[in-house]
Amino acid sequence: MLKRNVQQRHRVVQVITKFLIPMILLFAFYVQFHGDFGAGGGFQAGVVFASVFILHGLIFGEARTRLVLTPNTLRVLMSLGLLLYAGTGVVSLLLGGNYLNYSVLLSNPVSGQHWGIFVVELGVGITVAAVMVSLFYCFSSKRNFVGHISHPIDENELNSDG
Amino acid sequence: MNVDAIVIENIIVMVLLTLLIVVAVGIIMLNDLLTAVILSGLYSLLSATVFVAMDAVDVALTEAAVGAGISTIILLGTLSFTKRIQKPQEHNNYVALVIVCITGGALIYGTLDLPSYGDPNSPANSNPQLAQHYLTESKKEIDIPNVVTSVLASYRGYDTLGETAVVFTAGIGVLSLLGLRRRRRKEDPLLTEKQQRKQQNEDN
Amino acid sequence: MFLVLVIVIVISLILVMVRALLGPTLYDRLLAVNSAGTKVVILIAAYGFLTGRPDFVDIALLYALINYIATIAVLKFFEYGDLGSGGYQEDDL
Amino acid sequence: MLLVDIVSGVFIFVGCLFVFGGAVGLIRMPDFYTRLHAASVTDTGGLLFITIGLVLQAAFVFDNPAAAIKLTLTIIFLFFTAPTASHAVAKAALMANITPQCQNGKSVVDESLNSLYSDKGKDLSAVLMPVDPPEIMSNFAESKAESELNNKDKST
Repeated sequence: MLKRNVQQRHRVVQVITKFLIPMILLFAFYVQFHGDFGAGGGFQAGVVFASVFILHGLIFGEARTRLVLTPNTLRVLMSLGLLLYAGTGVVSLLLGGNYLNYSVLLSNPVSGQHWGIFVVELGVGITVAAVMVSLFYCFSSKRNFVGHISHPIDENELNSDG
Repeated sequence: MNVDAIVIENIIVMVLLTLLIVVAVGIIMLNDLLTAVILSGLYSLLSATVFVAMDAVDVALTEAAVGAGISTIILLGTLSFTKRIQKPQEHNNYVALVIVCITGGALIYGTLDLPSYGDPNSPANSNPQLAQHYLTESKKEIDIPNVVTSVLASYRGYDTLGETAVVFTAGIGVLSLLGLRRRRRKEDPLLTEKQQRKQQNEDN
Repeated sequence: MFLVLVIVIVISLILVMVRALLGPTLYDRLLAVNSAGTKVVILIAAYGFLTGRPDFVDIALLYALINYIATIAVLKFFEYGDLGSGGYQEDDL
Repeated sequence: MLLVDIVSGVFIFVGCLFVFGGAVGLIRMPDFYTRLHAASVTDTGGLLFITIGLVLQAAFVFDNPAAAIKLTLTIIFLFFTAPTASHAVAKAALMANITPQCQNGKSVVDESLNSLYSDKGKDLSAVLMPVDPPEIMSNFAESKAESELNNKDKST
């Protein structure tokens, strides 16, 4: 392995990433809220939203991402999304309909369906995003006490493979 | 759309599917796991293109986001727990090869009974109670242009609730195995004292 | 016109894939996959025009953004052996 | 309408040339850096021309301004991400001591520096390896020896 030296600086990547992060966030919101009209929905939006934080963690270090989105927040969000989904069903039960029947949410059944789908997709998005980011937190910090230290990567070993 | 265009689209889909098989064989043949991860990214790129060609846009969007982005990153995270080069094979598994070939052949034989792609006479499409109801009444009942969303979130709300619970459970499972607590790293010198204290509080 | 475009891109995709499977170093493979990502973006965009419904350019737009993340992740893993280290942060900002 | 078809057709044709040339270059070029050069042609030139052609078609033939705007955004994003990714790959390859080669197998850097500095008596290694040349070289040699050992292990 080479010693880390002056060349090991990634200013170009950092600057471009700073520009890209808000764009990808905006696109995630577009996928989330435009899913009724085009391709997309909660699951895809959650994944894109999570990939923003993963990109930040890759470029600026995972420790800094943990300051933005703390693990405790993730635990809360993960459950909150599922509760939002299930709670919509409970609300529709209380209003006199079947479980997850959004038509009773508002006086007009069609707009009740609109709002029901909106809330449900939001719940899916929140859960998926929180789970994905916490998966990244888990996998990005390798544990040395698992049994072996991850060996340094050797390029010549790579060149010799078949 | 005339017949020629349909034939050409079929040819393009066939070529893309062939490329998928070639990439899959390549992933099996290489013994460098990092290369396998990179090639699996290529695999999901191609399969998303196949989904677009077959008009399954929502699936293609999912494949683009999950297959190319997240799953590559999680596979890399898994690689950081293990070694990068596959263990050399010491014995030949011809029996396993024969069994796998027989199973694959049986599966392919089973697919011959399925209705062909886009067949209007298949049971799912010709059943007037369900599929036609979704397609025709969705406009009146839910009034959302994307029928996929209305089926997923409203008509089949229980299924999606179950899927969300599965994602949640998977997250909980990984958290209980690996934990969210931060590995002790060299402290980041650029953070302020307050931030460092916050991190240490989280660790404890 | 769109048909020629799609066919040319599919042929280039095959060529790039050969490089990704043969590539002597990991960087060649990574470069080939990155280039294949760009071609897939164009292919998805062009396919909508071929079928006469250019409504699904969203996927192409998403690919343009996601492909970058995957490349950066592989490079970071390859250089540091760890996805979460603050190695890229050695530089003062 | 005909004019738009002709203009966008020309754009798409030029873009196809770029894409195909880049793909052939990726196969035919001898070493990594030249392949990088070929791939960048696809990422910038081919993408730009093809997408401009598609934008013209979307805006004027298909009457779909939303698709035209999204395609324009695709151009902008890919013009930021693709060269950055190429830059990162090239930098990582340089860090991994992959030196540019020319066709007779010698390093291009060696040859050009030889022709520049051989008569002036400057120290070649200092120019080639700005930081700690002996250390880097020894590390490289060590890793090479290790890999040879590994190969022997594999073969036996």
